Amino acid sequence: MTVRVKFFASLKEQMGCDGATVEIGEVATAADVWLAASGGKALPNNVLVAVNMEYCDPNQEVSSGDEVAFFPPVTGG
Amino acid sequence: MTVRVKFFASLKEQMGCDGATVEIGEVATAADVWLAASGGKALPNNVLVAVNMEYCDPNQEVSSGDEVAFFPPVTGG
Amino acid sequence: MRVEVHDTPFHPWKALQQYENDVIAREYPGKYGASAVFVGTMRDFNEGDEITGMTLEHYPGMTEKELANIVGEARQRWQLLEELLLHRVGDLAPNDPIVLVAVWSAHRKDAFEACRYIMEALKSRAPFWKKEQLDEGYRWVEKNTDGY
Amino acid sequence: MRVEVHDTPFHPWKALQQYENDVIAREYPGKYGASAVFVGTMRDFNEGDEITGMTLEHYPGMTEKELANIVGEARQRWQLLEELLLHRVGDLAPNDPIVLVAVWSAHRKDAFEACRYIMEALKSRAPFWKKEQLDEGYRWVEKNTDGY
Repeated sequence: MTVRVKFFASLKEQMGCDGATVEIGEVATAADVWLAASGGKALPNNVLVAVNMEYCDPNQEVSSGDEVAFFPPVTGG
Repeated sequence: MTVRVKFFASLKEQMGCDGATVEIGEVATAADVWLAASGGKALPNNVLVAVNMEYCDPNQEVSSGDEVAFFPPVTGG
Repeated sequence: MRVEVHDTPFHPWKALQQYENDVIAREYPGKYGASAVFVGTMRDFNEGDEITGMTLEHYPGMTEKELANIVGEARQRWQLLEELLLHRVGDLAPNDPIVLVAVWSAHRKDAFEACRYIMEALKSRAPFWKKEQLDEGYRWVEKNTDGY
Repeated sequence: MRVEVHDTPFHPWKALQQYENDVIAREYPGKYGASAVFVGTMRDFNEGDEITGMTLEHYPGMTEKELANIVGEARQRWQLLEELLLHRVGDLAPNDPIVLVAVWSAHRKDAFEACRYIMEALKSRAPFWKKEQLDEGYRWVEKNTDGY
């Protein structure tokens, strides 16, 4: 299946891009998506994960067409 | 000695005046001033007392020329 | 610190705009990260009754002094840059602003807590008294409710 | 409820004036006894360093959704009449407003607590990121401090 990946802020700079389209097996978690998108690096502890613009656990399964976002701790306000 | 008495809000209406000049003996508390000004009625529990625009206990002694104010619970804001 | 008792209507947001332009931005440029504001406005109801008007009495001299004491206590307790406190007296109509409390600080915790402290202390200590106009006659408000 | 992300400067007190005229006074005449407001403003210092500018990044779509979630939670928890939440993104200079949170309620306890709740939840959950411009280079702010 195909999912859309997004990176924000310092993570975007570290990854060198703001996102990608990732091809992955039919059963995959958000953490699996990270692995595929980052070329095999482990998901850092403090990275936040959102699927379809809702916060979720890295172990949440994703579906085809999902938007999976990874970003550092938020610092607004 | 002479002290200046002031009443506010509902107390002013109950007393029928906003204040008075009271003649009283040389040693007197704020509660004594109330007694003199109210014609012998006891000071109600919920009446607040201020001497020279500072809150004080009814048992505080007053001095000649003091401004002694009595008023109900405050309801501003 | 600016503390004022007004016997005519004041405009909270305009007063804030002006105070920030005239005092805050000029004296503390780049330093005020946090402003907390409370505005109390006259309602047309209280304790189940319709209120058509209100008269606010105060103790000239003591009121201003007590308000300044309260703001002074907040300054001791929290790190504040500036404070603005306006309170209405006289005859009010529903929707008229009654009170404005504004504090400026570097940090939000100080701003939030000081603003609320000033407001609660004012409610329990500042010598103001509200007389409510009802459809028939009037009544003195007997006691402010606790705000914590 | 009005929630907006602005990529150009907004004016907190003017926005409040306008929202109160257009919405609050029209829809809730006589009902709003209490308004609590917080404004966060860009400082020229942070963690001991001089900050000359700031860029605020966000996650379009999710940011607005999460802000609306937060205001919705506050509505569940406290009795509120209306809420206004504005947040800046893009390039900011010192003294630029970053965030405005305003709530209107019948009573002050609800207004104070909901305003602070929204602000703290926003700080910990709304997807915004600050990049600070220093004299030499820039840095991402790593973490917001706790405000309670």
